[in-house]
Amino acid sequence: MAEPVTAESLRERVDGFLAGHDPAGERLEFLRARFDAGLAWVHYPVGLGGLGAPRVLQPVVDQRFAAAGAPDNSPRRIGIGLGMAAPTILRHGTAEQRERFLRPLWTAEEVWCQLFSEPGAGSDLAGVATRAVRDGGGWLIDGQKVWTSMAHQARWGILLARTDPAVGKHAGLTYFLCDMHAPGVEVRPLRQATGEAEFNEVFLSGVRLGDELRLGAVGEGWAVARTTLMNERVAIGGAALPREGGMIGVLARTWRQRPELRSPALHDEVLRLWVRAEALRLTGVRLRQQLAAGEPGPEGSAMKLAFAALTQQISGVEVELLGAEGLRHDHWRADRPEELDLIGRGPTYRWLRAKGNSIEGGTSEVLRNIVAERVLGLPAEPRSDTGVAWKDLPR
Amino acid sequence: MAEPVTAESLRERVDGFLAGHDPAGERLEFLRARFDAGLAWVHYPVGLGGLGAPRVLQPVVDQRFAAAGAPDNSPRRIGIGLGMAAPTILRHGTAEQRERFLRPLWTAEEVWCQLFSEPGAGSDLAGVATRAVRDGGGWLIDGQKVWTSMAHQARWGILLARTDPAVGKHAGLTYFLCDMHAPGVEVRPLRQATGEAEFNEVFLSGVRLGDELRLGAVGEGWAVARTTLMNERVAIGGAALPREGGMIGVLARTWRQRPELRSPALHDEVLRLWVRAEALRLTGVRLRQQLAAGEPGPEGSAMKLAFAALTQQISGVEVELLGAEGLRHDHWRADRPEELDLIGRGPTYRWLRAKGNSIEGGTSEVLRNIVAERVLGLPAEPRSDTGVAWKDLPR
Amino acid sequence: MTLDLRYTEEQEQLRDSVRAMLADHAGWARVLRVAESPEPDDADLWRLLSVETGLAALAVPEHLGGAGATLAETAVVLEELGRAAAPVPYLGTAVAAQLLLHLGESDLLRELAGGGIVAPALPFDVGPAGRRLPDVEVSTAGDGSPLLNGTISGVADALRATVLIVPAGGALFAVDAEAPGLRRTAVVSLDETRPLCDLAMWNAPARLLAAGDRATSALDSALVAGAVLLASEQFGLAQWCLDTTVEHLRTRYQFGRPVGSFQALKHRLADLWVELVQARAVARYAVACAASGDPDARLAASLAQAHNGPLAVRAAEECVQMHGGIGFTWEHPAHLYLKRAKSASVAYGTAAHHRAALAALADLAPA
Amino acid sequence: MTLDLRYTEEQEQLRDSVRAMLADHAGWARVLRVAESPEPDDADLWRLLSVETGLAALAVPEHLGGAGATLAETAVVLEELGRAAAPVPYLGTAVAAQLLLHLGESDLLRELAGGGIVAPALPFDVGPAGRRLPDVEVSTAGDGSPLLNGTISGVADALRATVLIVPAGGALFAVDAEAPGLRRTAVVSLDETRPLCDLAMWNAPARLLAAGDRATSALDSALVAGAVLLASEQFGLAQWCLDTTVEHLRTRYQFGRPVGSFQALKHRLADLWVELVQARAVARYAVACAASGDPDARLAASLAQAHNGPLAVRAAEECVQMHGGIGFTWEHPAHLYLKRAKSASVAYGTAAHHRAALAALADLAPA
Repeated sequence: MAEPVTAESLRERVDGFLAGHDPAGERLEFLRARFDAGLAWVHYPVGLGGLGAPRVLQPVVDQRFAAAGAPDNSPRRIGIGLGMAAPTILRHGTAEQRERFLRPLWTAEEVWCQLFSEPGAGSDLAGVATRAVRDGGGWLIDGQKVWTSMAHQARWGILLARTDPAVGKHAGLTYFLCDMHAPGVEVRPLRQATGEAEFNEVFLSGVRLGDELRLGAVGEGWAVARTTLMNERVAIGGAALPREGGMIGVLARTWRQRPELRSPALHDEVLRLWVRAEALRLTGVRLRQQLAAGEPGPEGSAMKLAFAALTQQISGVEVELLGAEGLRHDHWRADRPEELDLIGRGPTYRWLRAKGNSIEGGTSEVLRNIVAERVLGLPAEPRSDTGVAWKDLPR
Repeated sequence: MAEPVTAESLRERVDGFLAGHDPAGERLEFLRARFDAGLAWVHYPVGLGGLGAPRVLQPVVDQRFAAAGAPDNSPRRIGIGLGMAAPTILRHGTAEQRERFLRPLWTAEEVWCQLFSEPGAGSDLAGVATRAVRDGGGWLIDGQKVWTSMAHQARWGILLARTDPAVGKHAGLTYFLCDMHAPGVEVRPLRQATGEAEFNEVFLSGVRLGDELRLGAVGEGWAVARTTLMNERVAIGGAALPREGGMIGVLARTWRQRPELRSPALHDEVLRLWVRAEALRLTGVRLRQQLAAGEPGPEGSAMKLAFAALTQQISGVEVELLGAEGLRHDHWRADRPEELDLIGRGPTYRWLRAKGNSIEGGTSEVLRNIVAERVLGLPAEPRSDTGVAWKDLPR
Repeated sequence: MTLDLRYTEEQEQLRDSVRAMLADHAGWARVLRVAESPEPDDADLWRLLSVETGLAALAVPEHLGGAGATLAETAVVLEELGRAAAPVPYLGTAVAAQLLLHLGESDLLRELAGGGIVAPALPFDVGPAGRRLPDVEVSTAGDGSPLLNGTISGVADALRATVLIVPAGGALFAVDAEAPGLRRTAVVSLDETRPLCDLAMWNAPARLLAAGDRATSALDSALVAGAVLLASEQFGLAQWCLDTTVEHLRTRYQFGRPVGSFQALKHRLADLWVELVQARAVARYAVACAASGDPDARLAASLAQAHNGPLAVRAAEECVQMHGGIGFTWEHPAHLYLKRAKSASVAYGTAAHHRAALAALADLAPA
Repeated sequence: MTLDLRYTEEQEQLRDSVRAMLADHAGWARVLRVAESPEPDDADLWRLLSVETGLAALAVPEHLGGAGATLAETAVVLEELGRAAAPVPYLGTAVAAQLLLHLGESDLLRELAGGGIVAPALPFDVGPAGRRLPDVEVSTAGDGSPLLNGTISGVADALRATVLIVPAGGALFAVDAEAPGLRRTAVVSLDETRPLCDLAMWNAPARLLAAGDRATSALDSALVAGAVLLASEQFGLAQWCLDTTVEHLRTRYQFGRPVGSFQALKHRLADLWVELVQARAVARYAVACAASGDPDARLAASLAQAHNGPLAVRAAEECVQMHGGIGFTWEHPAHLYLKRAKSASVAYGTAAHHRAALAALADLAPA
């Protein structure tokens, strides 16, 4: 491994791998072999699915495999594992934990979910109340988590729990890898305004976890969770879309194809939204160019904020444009979709679902705080929750 | 005075007064006599220009005098005296102070100004740094005030000054009536973005004020100032206007008279603004009906907030509608206007001057805080400035 | 301007009693159950509002069994129904009452006052400004009586109606809801507290109510009344959203302090309140004009819709957002208000349609 | 999409050196003095930018005395000039350079590269979208040379120009600024850092530069370049407003805490930053398209103006408001930026004009 990895050498490696492994063969076997060959995530260490290569070279590998018709690891389905659990385990896990968890995570044999948010701790994530108490050599977990997507499919969950309520809220947290098949874990679908249940509530009642499932030191949970959250924000951003590739395209097509619906006032509204959508798209193009050049910037936060506001407005105008026709909904069944799809259903669904875009993955309010303080350097507000034991905080 | 005052009895009183005093005679003599007859501000006490009558009856008197062609006391010119100084002197003044100041205030013989804001204390008015130190039987004043309209015309100023920096910021204030002709008072015009100098800076350097010019007890300045500020907010609201009577009328007329300037996008913009202007006008109509019925509400704050935003937007669209023609300004002379007139000059003047509407008389930000806490009952923010001596506050 | 925009004391009393009644009989959990059910509305609540209290026929004269009040009182009830997102066909019935009053249709007014539901058979987005009426054809039966043929999509408050008032061929007809050849199909609706339906008529027997100018003028006045009354409902809905959000933020703690103490939220709610203050004024002005036959009524109606339609949506959106995750769940009432606000913003003409109407009414011609 | 929207290393170095130079030579106090003076611009600063550093002729080829760079570098200079609200006729000169490059007018390009000011004689609101050109008539002198007659109002960057490029009768002419029959009248302008003037021509002798399609295409490309370059200036101006406001709020204390710690202001500035991030992307895209002759250039120019024009105004408005009283005084620079932003929002077509242009370019036909 003394030689530096280059795009060229990677292509050669993939071709060599493909010579020995039939992309049309057994899927899991192929994926495991790809992992073992260091061609899963090339920026991960050797032995853990990678080659210690620069992250920007990953697309070279993915494109080569895709061109060969190789199976993928259904990356959207295992997004939480890939985007949040894996980097956290890599950074904070023991050798045994990395060895045990990363391979089945990447091959999608084991789906992961995130057990952070609670009914009483949403924006204030460090305020979680779920307790973890020492129990022999392990831990006993009691509490309730909420907004857990994929919990009903997940084998493992990344869990933030309070191990010491008598110290400040950040100091009393510990991070665990929660066995979702353990007795005492109950997953209930959580229905949302769209009628669907994308998310779950997870009740943890006397759940026993061995100490080998603790990630990082006792009391270091917040530091570990920050790794997770940082990666969550990087992960959001989505793929590069062509012009009118997103929700604005639906509105633009309706405008074009249904001249009888048009009105002058909505014309300017559609144009304003088109301008904003295209501006946001170009912002994404520029951000991806920066990332590819190894110059990451804080613009991802801008994109999430703008995306949430924009999808809400575009879908709102779409309903207005359609008039009474736009008030017809497809169904209120409590479906359990695994992927967010703002295009697949009708205008009312889009409009309702988009309301979640400014809440999930950090509310727009929390994100504005972060931008103001970390990007702009504005001073923090006076805190009411520092220097106070968690148990004494008003709730 | 045992009989209750009614609209009818007031009309009779005015007619009786007019029988004895020629409205076409000497102006000041007429106004003094009107004051002495209790027909100045009828809700003030007998002997101080009033009759202890309900405030809602004042228009009856004013209309009767106006119909007779009687001179008025140029109420807009002495607005600060009428709206702020007078109610404060009435409530907190000694008998001597009321006797000395109210009559020449009402007759406009003595113009008043307000010496509250400072370069370092704008939104945070209670943070004023102007010092008042005991000096024999009186006081020695040093400091700088800003945004003082009419200071260059004023005989007296209402002054908020710090008498004790070692206690909390609200507790260390005392209220004075400042002799604007006293040595050490220097008034300098303050030029604003419009080029004009409506306001002044006032430098107070070793100004001596007798103790008889102190209004209220030492250390009670904040409570006294609250009376002043409460009356400032009541005073803002303006007169009832007909539809399109305000700035929207200028825009609407330009739209009608200059069809060559029109564009579809601006059409909807003009209509949106027209809707908001008319909504605000109707809100004022309703508020005045409530006030006339003796049911004051907090809607005045809503009107000030909405008025500021609306005038800014209307004038902005007016400039845009006119295009390059809208970029022509009339002059940048440092005039000293005594009244706010958003209509009299051109579009660029309107647009610039309207920027001040959300700053003067309490910024829109401060007003939103007040609405949120006092009208909606939302909790206050954690304070950083209570329980701390003023001198120890960061500045 | 001599119209009084305040509420009378009687109106305040009416509001208090309606609010108390709805608190008992239309709590949001019940509203949600009705919305989830296959029932189009809350039949028990409707019985309470119509037969038992006469609130559904406030504006019907006393000699026809009504309360002899005016649109202004009807609007107060609608403010409260908006606050409750109550699933009852009140708005459509009130609009029908205006139309029937205009025509002096005593029999139908009496039926309405007796608890019957009379519904205007109009697409929900047709108003004094907005889309055109659908084409319904009129033919003649052997006995010379009229028969109607055509479809009308997206009609509100009609699923349990006993009588439909159908505009067709420039005239107005009454169609019995049980008439042969009339079919109502429930629509899966964004707002299930006021679900829509589609009407189809194949030679449906009808009774002529009015034709020509008389029909046009009755329909116009009904559409204006609809826009006016809806503005009050929207104001009430928006007020609920503000009140509920304020209450939530006063009691929800994050970061060791009440969420309502965070300034960014406070300022947004203050701005919303500023809009609400104005929404009440424009709604009351519209009601006062319509109730008194003021020539400004049409302008006032479009003004009220142009202002209050978007405001109610914004209030509901802020309500969802400021509740955070909980406001996005099915088991919290916010989504009921969100959906009703959006549905109402389209009803009787969208804000864009009303601004276009104002362009003509206020002499602000297009480019 | 293969256009690179990032800045090159050379461009970053260019920016650094321009910023340093402007910090030394165009501090706001000096800008204010120039704006207050009867002088139309800062002649010393212009000499520095043109004769001494060649920055005014960046895009002119080296063999004509220029720097042989492109629009993309010119745009970086304009970002910095926007940051400084610098009172120099840079934008007009850069637009003239594009036009002359299109026509291959070596002599005028050489004059421009030598420090001459060549100004397009266009009303400031004429752009690729926007108002029509004024009518200027062309007649012929005894010797057959053209004479121009007419008036052009509201022209920017022309008061000290040595040569004017005048569109007339479908053709383009060069008019010497000292030509008999040409009169320039300074206009009292909202933005005195870029004051306008009126041009009047009575039989002003002119030289034909191009006619027919060649003239049209040169003018089009110049107008697109104007809209594109201005978007970068607007971005730079807006960035100054954000930076200055942040700095003020970090250091200004009220209520015992930095004003910048108040959440409502923080959120507004975060939102402004979100817009700025996008403003940079659309400006860079427009520059990349125009510099490379991409067929999307016209759309990109209108997109950039539709986005960045209003954004710069909003940034300047927030800057004034968040400075409170001090931001409203003559002795604080905020008003210079406020006025320049508003003036620029009209230049080369207003946002409304550009949205209308996008309707055609993006196939979104009107109602």
